[in-house]
Amino acid sequence: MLLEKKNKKTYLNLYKKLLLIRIVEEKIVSEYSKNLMRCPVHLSIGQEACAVGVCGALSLSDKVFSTHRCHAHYIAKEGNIYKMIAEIYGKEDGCCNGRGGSMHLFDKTKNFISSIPIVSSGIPLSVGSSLNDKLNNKKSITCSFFGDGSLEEGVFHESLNFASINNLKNLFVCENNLFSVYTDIKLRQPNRSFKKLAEAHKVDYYEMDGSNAIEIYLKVLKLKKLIIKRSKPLLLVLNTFRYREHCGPNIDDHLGYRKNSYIKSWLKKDPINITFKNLLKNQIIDESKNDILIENIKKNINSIFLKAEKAKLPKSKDVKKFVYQN
Amino acid sequence: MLLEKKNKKTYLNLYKKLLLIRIVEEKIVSEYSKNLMRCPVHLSIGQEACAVGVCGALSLSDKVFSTHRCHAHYIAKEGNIYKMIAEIYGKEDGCCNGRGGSMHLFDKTKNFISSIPIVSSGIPLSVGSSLNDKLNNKKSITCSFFGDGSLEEGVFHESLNFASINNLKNLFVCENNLFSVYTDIKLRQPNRSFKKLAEAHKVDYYEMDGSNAIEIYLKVLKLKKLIIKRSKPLLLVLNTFRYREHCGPNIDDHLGYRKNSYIKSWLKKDPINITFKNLLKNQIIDESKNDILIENIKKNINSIFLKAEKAKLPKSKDVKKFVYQN
Amino acid sequence: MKRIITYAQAVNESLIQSSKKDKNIIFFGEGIDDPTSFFGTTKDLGKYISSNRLIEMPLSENAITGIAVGSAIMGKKPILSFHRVEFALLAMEQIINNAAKASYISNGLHKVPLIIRLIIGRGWGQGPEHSQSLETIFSSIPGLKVLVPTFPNDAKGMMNAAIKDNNPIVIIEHRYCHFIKENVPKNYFINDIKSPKKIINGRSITIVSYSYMTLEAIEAAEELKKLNIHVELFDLRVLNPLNIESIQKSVTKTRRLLIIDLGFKKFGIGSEISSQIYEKQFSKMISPISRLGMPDHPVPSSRGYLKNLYPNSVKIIIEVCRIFNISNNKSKEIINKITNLKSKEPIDVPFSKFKGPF
Amino acid sequence: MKRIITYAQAVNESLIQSSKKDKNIIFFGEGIDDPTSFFGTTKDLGKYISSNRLIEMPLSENAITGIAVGSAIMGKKPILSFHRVEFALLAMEQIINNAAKASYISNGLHKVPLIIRLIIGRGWGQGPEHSQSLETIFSSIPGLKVLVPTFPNDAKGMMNAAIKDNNPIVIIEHRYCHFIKENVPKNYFINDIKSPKKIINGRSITIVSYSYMTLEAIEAAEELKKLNIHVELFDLRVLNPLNIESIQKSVTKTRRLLIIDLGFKKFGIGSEISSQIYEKQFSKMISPISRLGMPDHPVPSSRGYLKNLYPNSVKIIIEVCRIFNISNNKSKEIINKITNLKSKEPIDVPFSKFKGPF
Ligand SMILES: Cc1ncc(C[n+]2csc(CCOP(=O)(O)OP(=O)(O)O)c2C)c(N)n1
Ligand SMILES: Cc1ncc(C[n+]2csc(CCOP(=O)(O)OP(=O)(O)O)c2C)c(N)n1
Ligand SMILES: [Mg+2]
Ligand SMILES: [Mg+2]
Repeated sequence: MLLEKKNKKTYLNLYKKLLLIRIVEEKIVSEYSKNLMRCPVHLSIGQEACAVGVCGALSLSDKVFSTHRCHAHYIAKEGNIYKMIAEIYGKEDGCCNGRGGSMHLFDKTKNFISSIPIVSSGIPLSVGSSLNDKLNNKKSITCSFFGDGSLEEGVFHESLNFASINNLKNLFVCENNLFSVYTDIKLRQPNRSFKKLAEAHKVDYYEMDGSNAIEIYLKVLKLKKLIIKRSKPLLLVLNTFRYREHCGPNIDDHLGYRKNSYIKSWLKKDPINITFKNLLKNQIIDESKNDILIENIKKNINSIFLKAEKAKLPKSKDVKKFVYQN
Repeated sequence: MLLEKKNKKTYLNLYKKLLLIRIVEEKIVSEYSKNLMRCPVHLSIGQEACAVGVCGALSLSDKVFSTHRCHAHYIAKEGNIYKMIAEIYGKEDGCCNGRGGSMHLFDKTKNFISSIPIVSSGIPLSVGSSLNDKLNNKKSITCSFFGDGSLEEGVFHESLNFASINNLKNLFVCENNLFSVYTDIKLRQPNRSFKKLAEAHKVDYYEMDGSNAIEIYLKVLKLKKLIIKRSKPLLLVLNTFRYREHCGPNIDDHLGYRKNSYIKSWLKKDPINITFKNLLKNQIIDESKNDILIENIKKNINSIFLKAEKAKLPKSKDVKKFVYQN
Repeated sequence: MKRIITYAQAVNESLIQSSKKDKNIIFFGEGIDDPTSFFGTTKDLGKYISSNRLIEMPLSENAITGIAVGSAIMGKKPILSFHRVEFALLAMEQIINNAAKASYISNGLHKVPLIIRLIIGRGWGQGPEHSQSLETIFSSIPGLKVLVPTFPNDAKGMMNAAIKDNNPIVIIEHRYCHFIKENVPKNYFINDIKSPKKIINGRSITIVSYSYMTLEAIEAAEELKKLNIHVELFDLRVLNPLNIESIQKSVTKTRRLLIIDLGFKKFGIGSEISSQIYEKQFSKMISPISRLGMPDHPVPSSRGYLKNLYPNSVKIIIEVCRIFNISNNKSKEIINKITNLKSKEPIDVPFSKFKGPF
Repeated sequence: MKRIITYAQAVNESLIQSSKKDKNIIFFGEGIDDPTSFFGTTKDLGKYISSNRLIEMPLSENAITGIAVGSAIMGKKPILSFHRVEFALLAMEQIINNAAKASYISNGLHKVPLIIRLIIGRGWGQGPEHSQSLETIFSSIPGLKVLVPTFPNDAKGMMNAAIKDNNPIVIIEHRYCHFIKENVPKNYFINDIKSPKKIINGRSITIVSYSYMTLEAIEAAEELKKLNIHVELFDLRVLNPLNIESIQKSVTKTRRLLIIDLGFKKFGIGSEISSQIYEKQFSKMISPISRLGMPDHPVPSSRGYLKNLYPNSVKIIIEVCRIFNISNNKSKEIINKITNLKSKEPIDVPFSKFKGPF
């Protein structure tokens, strides 16, 4: 892939974000067994390019909604990492002050509005956001991420129908990792192109491999323009692969629910690797710079984890606050 | 339309059913203002051919589910008419012993299983029925009727998805009268072929005009075979027209929510008329026989109404029965 | 100057006045702009506000509720109307998880200024799936406010207050209440949405009721005077958060309490109020707290079944007489009179001439 | 011979034995056949029954519930499992309208022999949308039965009974209960699903609790003996239809009552029981009925917030001491002891070594 030199910095930034997500999540993996992060974690390792490519193409004013598997999206939309880690540690400094745990990440200052752990439940919220933009004559778009499982929920269809008839600027991003927990999509959906789902609601459609962040980024730049120009929602399916168990830090492939050949073929396409090689080939990075980059990120992340680990737990007396707004 | 003479009796029967439905419903119209049928009524006048054509092609062992607008389906599946009218009068002899009113008609002896007045809520029930048939290795199919509004409910999609992956023998019949109450489908759904909805779930599809009962009957005979042979669900859309207000006995076109030209074009295609002319042309019926037929049905229906009107109201002491089964 | 309007008109007036004031108010409904305009309550909105603020709702109750929640989080004030409580059952996940908890989970950073109007069907054979009120379900969810205005003045004033509030609010309107008439100021005004309202002063017994049941209670209270029983009647108005301070105070005086649920008696609002009163004033009570409410089964369509089903003024009188140990002899007259009166009205309409829509 | 198994194993045994007996039993679940097999409760089913009776459920909770209702009406006995109560919120319309009312509306001609298993999450930072129990919501619907087995023996015996029953039954299983161990007969047996069970005889005070709260109540009862307070403890077992006869009887003796809700105290099961007891035995009570339960807000994820959140044995002891006016001096010792004991266990797991799945 030939990369334009003038956008060097952008590409490098995408790569940095990929690294950042991977390093944060691998740190979660290595720390999790200490039992100090006492909440479920749904890691995005293997799926980083989707988050990075898509969010890279968004502006600050574009809104993002996510799901139970929200770490990568949060980081890619530049959510505050300390607040994220503190949240996972259940600390007062967390983005939800420890109220949500890993499945409820949000950072309003970055327009990363909400992560909702009930499958598909965040999708209509994202349509509400784009409805407001329409009513307020705003150019920005709203992006919601979700998994292949979401496609089975009725509310997904209802939301697309509404976005379609109201000409809303929604980018619906499905990260298709073929599985809902341990269950193969073959057992959950008929064998048809996802395009048919979009067509059912007269929603635009695009599908691509979810491993190459730069490719995704370049595509989404265009798709975003299309969404704004046509003032129509679009469904983007990114085919991807989850490295670790559905929930938790471990690799669970010994359970045999995914075929070995399938696993192997995906491991060859590691999103970090792909983008690294790409940059290397285009002389945007070299090995030694890369080592330094990784080292720096790791240092930074380690200190964030340390700080979060040491931060205070929320006070139990605060537990009754904000049930209602004044 | 050329009709095969050997099926004369069948065609005549279809016509009789059309008449029966129309006469019953017009009798409801004329009696309703007496305020003795004290429940909402959703009349099918204008849409009779859908019910008659589809149910005509079903066997007794095929199951049917319906909606708030269930009169025609109930009669077409040979539900007991006295029990229907008694139900609408709120009488003890009603098919629900007066518990349901006009929106809950059912006749188990005819495998007319249930009418559910919450939009789309009966669709998954019908999928449960076909699931049982599959588990029990039964050849019969399950048909569910619903309106164009149903297509907007998430549960419609969820149900089609499930029926599709499980290869269930469901005939999903959408009677598309273009309106949900006063609201045009244009304000509720994007302008795309309904076929796209079926394709989204890899469900077979057929669409046709809903005015000609014999045409529908012949088509559904074939579709039913297809469903059984392929062991796959099918969505059939029948385009049709409701003569009267959404709920109640009146004509409400003075309100102007439907275009005059639209109304006129449909009134030209009256389903009773079409079939009558068809039979006339094929010499299966003549004017005088027709008059006698109508006269007889009317007499019969009048006496049914009279009996229902005179029947007893349910006893209030029975109101607590059957909350639970023993 | 008196200006007598119906409850439905009062709601309508609130919606028009509020939405003229606040450009962030938007409306969602199935047939939001149609000729029946939610029983007249959304009538003519389109004349006063721009049509893009009237958002037609496809038959997608779950998504639309979620869309309204999202819109509220992002700064609008959506007002969502359902023709029947039952249709909202499709949206319980959005209501209970997203609407009710967004403020809490975000530690107050998100707010959901959303109104969900639920209309309770009754009469004309609505049947089991068009006549449920289910108010306990909504009231049991922390984070939701639940309002049940009874009278036109409150229909307007509480709606206005709810619209200014920053929380998700379920407003339950009884179809029969839509026809109540009352003097309602024309100008914009706000009523409290925090507490019950004492509507009759009395010393003999405290009665708590809400929504349509308050009308029946008033009728009963009138008659009971003849037996020298002076009811202190509270219109509850707010089911969640439940605030029973004034009721407590009243009970300290009357030492007797009857609560009338609009919905099921079992697991009803009355059971919570009764429990709370006892917790605080057990020793004050001179007779057990009574509850009336819907029996433990669905409401069938036929009027044949309805004879003794809904609580009404007759039942209230009978219950109060039981509490006061009043002999049949003494109470017979007024019970007969009012039973007679009631029996002349059809059992299944809000008033004799009622013809729908339902 | 004793055979100690866990609650999860007991459920599993019931499902296997019942489905071998009755060919009409079918199973629906998301990942019905996956390696975690609903926390072990559906483990190995595929070894005993044909695989087409294990029906994989796409992420379509509403439709699948409706499909199960349809299948039940047409003669099967579906058993539907949800990993969390919250997921069933998507299916409330099917549960409340179709499952609960089909028998009633059809005047008994339809039956819906359906089991809906709902598992309550707790611990390990589940957070506000994975830890609700919401049992009042289900219990308030006539036509549904609601069971809350606490112990392995009941987990098996009540499940077997539920499976033989001809009504839609919601079975609420608490994740913490899944780990309780008990002697459970290997053979097929049926336990009553009509009434509470007295599990401790006593004379001083009646305590009613259910599901996981019963464990806490047992712990409290043990300690209270040391203060010469003899608790009569009932495990409620069945929330709907609510049958409190035996509790009434007990209260006639103890004249004191404490009810512990698993879910919210407000609008909880306790408020209904309290109201009913007072209605029948007002004059018997020598002190006000007490209720414990979850506070009026969501359950946050962080253990920092949990310190005083869930009712537990300590709170029960404190409340009982309050009821008996026991001086701090007297109660201090046992309260300290048990508080100490509790504080050594992590606050957010069922037992120290617990590692999930959650
Ligand atoms: C409505 C609902 N049903 C079930 C669950 C349990 N659950 C959590 S994540 C998940 C898998 C979802 O799969 P997918 O949408 O493909 O996302 P992925 O985990 O693969 O990223 C499930 C079933 C849930 N949270 N919400
Ligand atoms: C879930 C739900 N939402 C709303 C309603 C109110 N309602 C009853 S019938 C109807 C119109 C449905 O339109 P359609 O499905 O096209 O059927 P038609 O009346 O045209 O036959 C509506 C909105 C309902 N019964 N259920
Ligand atoms: Mg997936
Ligand atoms: Mg229609």
